[in-house]
Amino acid sequence: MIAFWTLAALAVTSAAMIIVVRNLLHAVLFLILSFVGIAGLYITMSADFVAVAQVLIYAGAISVLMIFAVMLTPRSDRDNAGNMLQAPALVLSGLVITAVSMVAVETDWRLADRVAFESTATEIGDALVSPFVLPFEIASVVLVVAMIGAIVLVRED
Amino acid sequence: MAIDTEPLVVNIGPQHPSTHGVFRMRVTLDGERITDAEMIVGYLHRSMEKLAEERTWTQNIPFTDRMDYLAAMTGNLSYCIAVERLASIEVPERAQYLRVIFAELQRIASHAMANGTFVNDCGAWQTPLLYMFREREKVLDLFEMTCGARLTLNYMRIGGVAFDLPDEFLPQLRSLLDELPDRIAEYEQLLVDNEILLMRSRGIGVLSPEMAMNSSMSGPMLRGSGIAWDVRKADPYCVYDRMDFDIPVGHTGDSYDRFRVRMEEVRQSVRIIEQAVAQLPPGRHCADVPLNFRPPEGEIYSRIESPKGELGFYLISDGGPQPYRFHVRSPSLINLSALREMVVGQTVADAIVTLGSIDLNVGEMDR
Amino acid sequence: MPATAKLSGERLQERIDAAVPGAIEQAANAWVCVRPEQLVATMTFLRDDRELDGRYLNALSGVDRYDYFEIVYHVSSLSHNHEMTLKVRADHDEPEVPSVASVWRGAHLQEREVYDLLGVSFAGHPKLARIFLWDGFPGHPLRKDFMAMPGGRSPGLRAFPNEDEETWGGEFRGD
Amino acid sequence: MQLLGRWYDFRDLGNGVARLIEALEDVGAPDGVIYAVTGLLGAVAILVFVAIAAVMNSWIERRLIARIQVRRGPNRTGRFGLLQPVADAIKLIQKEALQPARADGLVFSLAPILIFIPAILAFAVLPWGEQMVLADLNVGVLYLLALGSTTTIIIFMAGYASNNKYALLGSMRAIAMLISYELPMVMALLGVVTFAGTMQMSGIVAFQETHWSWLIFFQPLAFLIFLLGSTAELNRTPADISEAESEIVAGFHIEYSGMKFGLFYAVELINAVAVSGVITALFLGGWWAFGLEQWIPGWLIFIGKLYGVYFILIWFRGTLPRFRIDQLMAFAWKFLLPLAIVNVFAASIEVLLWREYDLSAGLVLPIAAAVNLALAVVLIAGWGRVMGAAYEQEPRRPRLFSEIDVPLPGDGPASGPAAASEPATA
Repeated sequence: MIAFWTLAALAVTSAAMIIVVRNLLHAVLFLILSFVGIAGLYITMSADFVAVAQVLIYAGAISVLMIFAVMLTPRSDRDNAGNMLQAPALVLSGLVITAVSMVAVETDWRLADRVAFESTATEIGDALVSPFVLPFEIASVVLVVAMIGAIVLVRED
Repeated sequence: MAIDTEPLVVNIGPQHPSTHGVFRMRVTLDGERITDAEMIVGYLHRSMEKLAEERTWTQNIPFTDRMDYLAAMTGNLSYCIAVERLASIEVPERAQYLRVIFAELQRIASHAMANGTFVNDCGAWQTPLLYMFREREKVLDLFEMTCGARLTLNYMRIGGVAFDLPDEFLPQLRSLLDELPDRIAEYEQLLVDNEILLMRSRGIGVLSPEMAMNSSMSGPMLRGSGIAWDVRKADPYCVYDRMDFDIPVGHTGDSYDRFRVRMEEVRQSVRIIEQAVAQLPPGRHCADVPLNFRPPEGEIYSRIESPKGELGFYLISDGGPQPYRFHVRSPSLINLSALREMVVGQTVADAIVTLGSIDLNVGEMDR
Repeated sequence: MPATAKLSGERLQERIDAAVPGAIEQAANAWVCVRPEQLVATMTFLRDDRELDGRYLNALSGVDRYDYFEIVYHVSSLSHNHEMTLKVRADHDEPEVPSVASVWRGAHLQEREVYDLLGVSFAGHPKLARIFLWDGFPGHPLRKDFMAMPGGRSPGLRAFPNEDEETWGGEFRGD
Repeated sequence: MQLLGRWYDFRDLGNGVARLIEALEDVGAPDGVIYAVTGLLGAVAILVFVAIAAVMNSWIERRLIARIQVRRGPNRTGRFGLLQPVADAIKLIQKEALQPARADGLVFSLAPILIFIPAILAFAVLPWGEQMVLADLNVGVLYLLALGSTTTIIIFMAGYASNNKYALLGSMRAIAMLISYELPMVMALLGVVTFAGTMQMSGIVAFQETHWSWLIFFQPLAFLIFLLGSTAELNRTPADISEAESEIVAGFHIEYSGMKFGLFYAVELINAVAVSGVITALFLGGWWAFGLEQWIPGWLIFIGKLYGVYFILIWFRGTLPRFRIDQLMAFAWKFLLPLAIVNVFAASIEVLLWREYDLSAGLVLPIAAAVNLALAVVLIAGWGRVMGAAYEQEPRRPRLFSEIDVPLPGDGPASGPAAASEPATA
């Protein structure tokens, strides 16, 4: 319980700091901290595979992508300056918050009554290739398409 | 769709592990690629040419030590030969042979240093450098034995050399000559077919033969570009015309070729020393040249093949006790003429390798 | 084994005059002096001519001759293995000569060096800046009047200490 | 040797901990206390080892490299220079911790501290002995990879916060390299995991014990890929481009001085140990050594193997030049990754056949080992030839001329073969 509240506080605070800090690179660093906090939350739920995957993919890979994106932007644009997108963003985030809180309030949360999985990795593996094989494959195809599209876009000729 | 990135201006040097002293190169980078390069020198400028105008002809010899401090012997030699030609001084035969022996020993030491630092610049963490230092150390021991100094030797004199060989010199030289070919073979075995070294230096810093000649390149730079030219053959000084040796010439003019040319030159130097020791005649080691010596009025441009390239002295005498003009054609400076052409378009890492293959010496460059 | 041949000034003059008339100001035994106006044309001819083949610039040096500056070009042919010496003179008060950096890439740094140390400016040089000394260094050290002292004297010794005519050439360094 | 199972059985220190747990349970301590006590005990033991390793490895590395480089290495402080690391540490602590004027202060100071976290966390899942795993995670292998990827972020923090161009170049190189090398390494480990059927470190060691063989024999290709990839992750030659002393001076830690630099230096050594430990556990059987662990404590075997791998890393550093960054990328993407994918395919097919047809391990595994070895040799040689650079064909040895020979322009290329004498030796 202590772990949950600490990690939740960490994740939420750093998420808030992403918005507050002016320096875009600091924002990315806070984002990573937030990711790590969420990974910790997964561990409290005994979802070790998801937690480790969270660190590997989000804290490791996605954030590197973001750092590249930030470093490739000219220095003058590299802060959280106010711009004309403020109002739409406010509306959008308001909607998201409403939706999420409604889900949180409306759902009938039940505590899991069974013990933690023996090994989540095998379960996830089995699930991915037997019941969810179609979504899994579709996701792979979508990613490949995105990758090829990106390559085509940045080709010089 | 090209991504616009900020150009990054990076100063390589003057304090940098790979600039061999205080050479500074200001490069403009696009990512890791160099779009512009500018060399900034002069950090070691001591105005030797002016100082030399205030000192007598003999007093100037120590200055030549301090130009290319990694090859002081050839600096001495070039200056002394220039003065001797200016004043038509006859040098005893034994001195000529001693000069050849020491000049070639110096070439071995200098090339060992050059190749060691070159491979170090390729990223081999100090190891080849320290192996090459082992050989250099033995050469320096021989120098110390003969003239008491290891770096700034001040051994050559106008009219000959300062001291004759000590008794233990020739046996020790013999043992060095016996082991050197094995050592070179060992280094070649370790380095020349090393895949990473090939990847790093093949096609890097390419200098075409036309460009090399037009940029007044000399020494291994010129030979690496495929031009079979060597002052020792073209304009023999001392007794090089009695020596049998080959000029190693590269194929494509890249950094690797220059490295191999230096490697091969060490082997040729061993050959020359072997012959010089075999032919070494008895006799005096220095001609009688008065201390208060004044060359006749006139001017001379005289050059020798130093390890770095063509080391020339343009001396003008007005008949006085000191030179009227003392100009050094320093290969280290002039070999940088084409630096910009060689590094633009490469990455920073390549520029370092290219710079390493030029084998510059800041002492000689800035004088 | 042949040593590098030195082309005599007369021979050079003969050859250059045929291609660039009136370029030679003076021809001496070992060198020729070129008029500054025709320097670049002469040097280009020298470089491209098959017989002279001055494709290699050995050295470019500047000399302060009190009345004028002299820029000395040591040019050689690697193919024919011969060497030529050319000179060009510049006025002492406003020294300027045309740059030959367009003819030989190797002249680039050497002209900068002469500019830095002697103050001779080279017209048409792509980047004429000080090379060894910093910008704003007062004067040009290799000029003979750089360290001028009162009474027109310059430092350095004009004769050896305690030297007289008898010992001249008589005191030997023995071995 | 009837020590097994006693608390003083030094061959497996895990026994002692098990006894302690039993004793605590007898006393009636709550689960939380038992968890905390054993966890702390293990953590302290690992920290002690890490601290000693970090200090001693600098001596070991310097001495070994000195031997490689025909030098003597530190030999003045203490016997054999053993106190040299202590002297270094004292010097580093005394030095002023400089901080560039326009550095990003907090990030600059945090980076050397944070970089310790993944380095030490990696030790938690290493199987030191049969029962000596501090945290025997189900996803141990994945956990190690995740830690490796976070290190890079911290390196980037250090490089960015220093406000130095060399540091920035170094950290960008580090990130680019991470992206490239993560994939082949994951793929290489996938082969191992496929064979072992688990991602648990102790499970992988147990697999090797059960089948009486090390995984390096089943997965030689994966071993090589992982070894080369880990040099990149460790920033060691031939892949030390993010530090590259001769190019960008020291890369990301160029601006760090004093103990902040000392921390980076220590982490470098600790990481080398951690990676050596991972390679030991995954490919070299961990604490298991063909029955030798009956006589020698398993953790000593583990540490011995670990230092064997570490020696290989030092050897690399002492002998190899450095790649250029694009060559390193190309090596990862064009060479290691395809090979790793092929390796995963081969491993999957073998395991599938084995499990599906319920063949006996004694039959399948030797065949798989032979097939994979052949595959590794063929792939490396064949792919190397396909990807080989054009310069392979170019002559390397300089031509030798006995006379000067410079043709006039238009008179053909310098030096016909007639003029050049053939070199005496090949």
